[in-house]
Amino acid sequence: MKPLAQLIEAALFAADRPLTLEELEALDPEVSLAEVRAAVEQLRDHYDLDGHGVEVVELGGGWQVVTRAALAEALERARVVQRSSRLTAAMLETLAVIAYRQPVGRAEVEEIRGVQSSGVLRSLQERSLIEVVGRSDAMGRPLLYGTTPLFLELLGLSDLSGLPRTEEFSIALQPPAVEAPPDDDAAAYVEAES
Amino acid sequence: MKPLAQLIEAALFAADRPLTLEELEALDPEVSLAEVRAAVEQLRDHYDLDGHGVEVVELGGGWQVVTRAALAEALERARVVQRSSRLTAAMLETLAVIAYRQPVGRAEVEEIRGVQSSGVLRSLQERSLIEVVGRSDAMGRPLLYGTTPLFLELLGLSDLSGLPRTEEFSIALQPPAVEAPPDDDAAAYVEAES
Amino acid sequence: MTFPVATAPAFTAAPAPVLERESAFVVEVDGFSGPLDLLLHLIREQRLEISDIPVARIADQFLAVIDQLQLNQAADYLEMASRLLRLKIQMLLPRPGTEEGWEDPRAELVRRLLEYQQIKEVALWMGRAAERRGLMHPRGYLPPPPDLPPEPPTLDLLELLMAVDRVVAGILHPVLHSVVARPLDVEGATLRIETLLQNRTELTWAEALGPTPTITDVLSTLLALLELARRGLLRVAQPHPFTPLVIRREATRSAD
Repeated sequence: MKPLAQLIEAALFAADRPLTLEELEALDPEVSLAEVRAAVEQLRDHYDLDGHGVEVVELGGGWQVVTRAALAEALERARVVQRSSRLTAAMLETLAVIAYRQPVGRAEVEEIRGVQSSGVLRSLQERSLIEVVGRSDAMGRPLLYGTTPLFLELLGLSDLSGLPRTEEFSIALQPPAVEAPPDDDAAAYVEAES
Repeated sequence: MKPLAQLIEAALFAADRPLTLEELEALDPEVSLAEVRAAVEQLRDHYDLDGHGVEVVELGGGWQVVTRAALAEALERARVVQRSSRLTAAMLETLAVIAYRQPVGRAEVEEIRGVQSSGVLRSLQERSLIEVVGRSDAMGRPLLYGTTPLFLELLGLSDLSGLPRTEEFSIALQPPAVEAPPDDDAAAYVEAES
Repeated sequence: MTFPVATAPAFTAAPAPVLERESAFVVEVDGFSGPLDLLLHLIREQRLEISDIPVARIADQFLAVIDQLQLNQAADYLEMASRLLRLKIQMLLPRPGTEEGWEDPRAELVRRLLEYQQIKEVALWMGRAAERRGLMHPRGYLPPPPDLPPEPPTLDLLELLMAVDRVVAGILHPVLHSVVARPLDVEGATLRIETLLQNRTELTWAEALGPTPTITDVLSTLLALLELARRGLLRVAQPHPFTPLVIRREATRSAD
């Protein structure tokens, strides 16, 4: 494969978007648009003639490398193209807040996490890990979220009381009505109380 | 190119992570692991012999297609890809301690680095370079950290044995079982922490 | 931030001013990942042996640098500084007659520095490996996945607890205090007082509180009393200073 075709292959592979011939031209200050076009075609022919599993296609003025349509079924079967089953860090954090403080509204989740969380809440709902369990009495009657049976099932718990409560949990993750949290301030508080 | 190599090429192009031989085996119910391995190697050799702009590498326990390092400069210049952000010295040091001493708790990391490390541990977790792998039996049951497959991927290693050999290093990098330096300061530190 | 530190030997007499005047090289504290890093830097710059550190001189140089640190960075550096000063004093103490019985007070520091040096070497190696690896780019554009529902999620307890730790670590302190949730039960207290006052005309504060009151009971009762008093249903009086409160039913309006 010629150096320019090699460079174009790498570019089409690594780019996060289809690339125009002008963008490909920027790869090498010494080449012309015509040379770039010829090299793209060389790459396309090479893929076709050598029986590669990918091909070069032009879509709306941009070039990209895609997997051959005939192979789609096998790829789906092997689940290499599906969305990951792993939860992202943001999802896990949001789930943690909801698990321990449910029922809880978006505003409270966002206050505890310190970031906007509506997208994450939607993803968790899509994955059936949380659901709307009611509405708060607060202004605007916001939705309240809780965890689903699937959540318990994935953790192998029969009910929410099986969630561990480690000593270092701060008050923020204590469910509102439970016994006093074990940090110093709270301990002082409890003493004063009794 | 043989049909299996073609299929594997398509899969490696379509996945957003390195794929294990087992995952690749699922592409075709009729092939054996040995055949998959042979086809991966065939694909790798084909890329090398034909002078492709991409190559097949073994990373983090799986196989991945990546662009050739020699082309990086041209790709960055044409703004096809962005240079990945560098890890800070604090992150690299912390990763070094964890990579060699895992599973390891925060107190030990801080003892060796001589500096408070909770922030950098959090950053490394957020980047999925380390993860919690358990809890210590020590007082307070502190979390223990280990490195992730992404860590290997980041360094271009297929497994931890690719790290520089530990025999050449002093005690700090040996797994703790060898000799625990029971010095007073460290003991006092652990007590204070829990 | 940059700080001047001397390369030249600066022995104990008035070290700091000497350091500033000479300013033969400049130390950027922001560039150090901790006190051991700074210490190692001072040792290397002056081509000293780790195993035989001139503690007095290094301690003074170290102090000169951290003197200008911002407070939020300083804790770990200050701890190291005090350790160095302690060592400096220990080195000045007379040694026992024989060299054999003498244990070098620097041994622990030397061990840590050697350990740390190894860490730095590995970190450097890792940084280079990551950089080499960073030149190889993975697939950038992934076609949108087929329009299927996402894979059934995986989740385990450890992951969740890890997330809990991250959440807890990220919480700002003021938030911690705003969520001490111990709802006041004013309605309950009102009901209790009203019930008591149906059969009697007078109560003491202690009777109104009930047995073993908690602080929320106290607050709830106080609020209930104030509310009932406001509505004219009872009168709260304290006959003399420091005597118990007396709660009296308002005869005129008690019957609705």
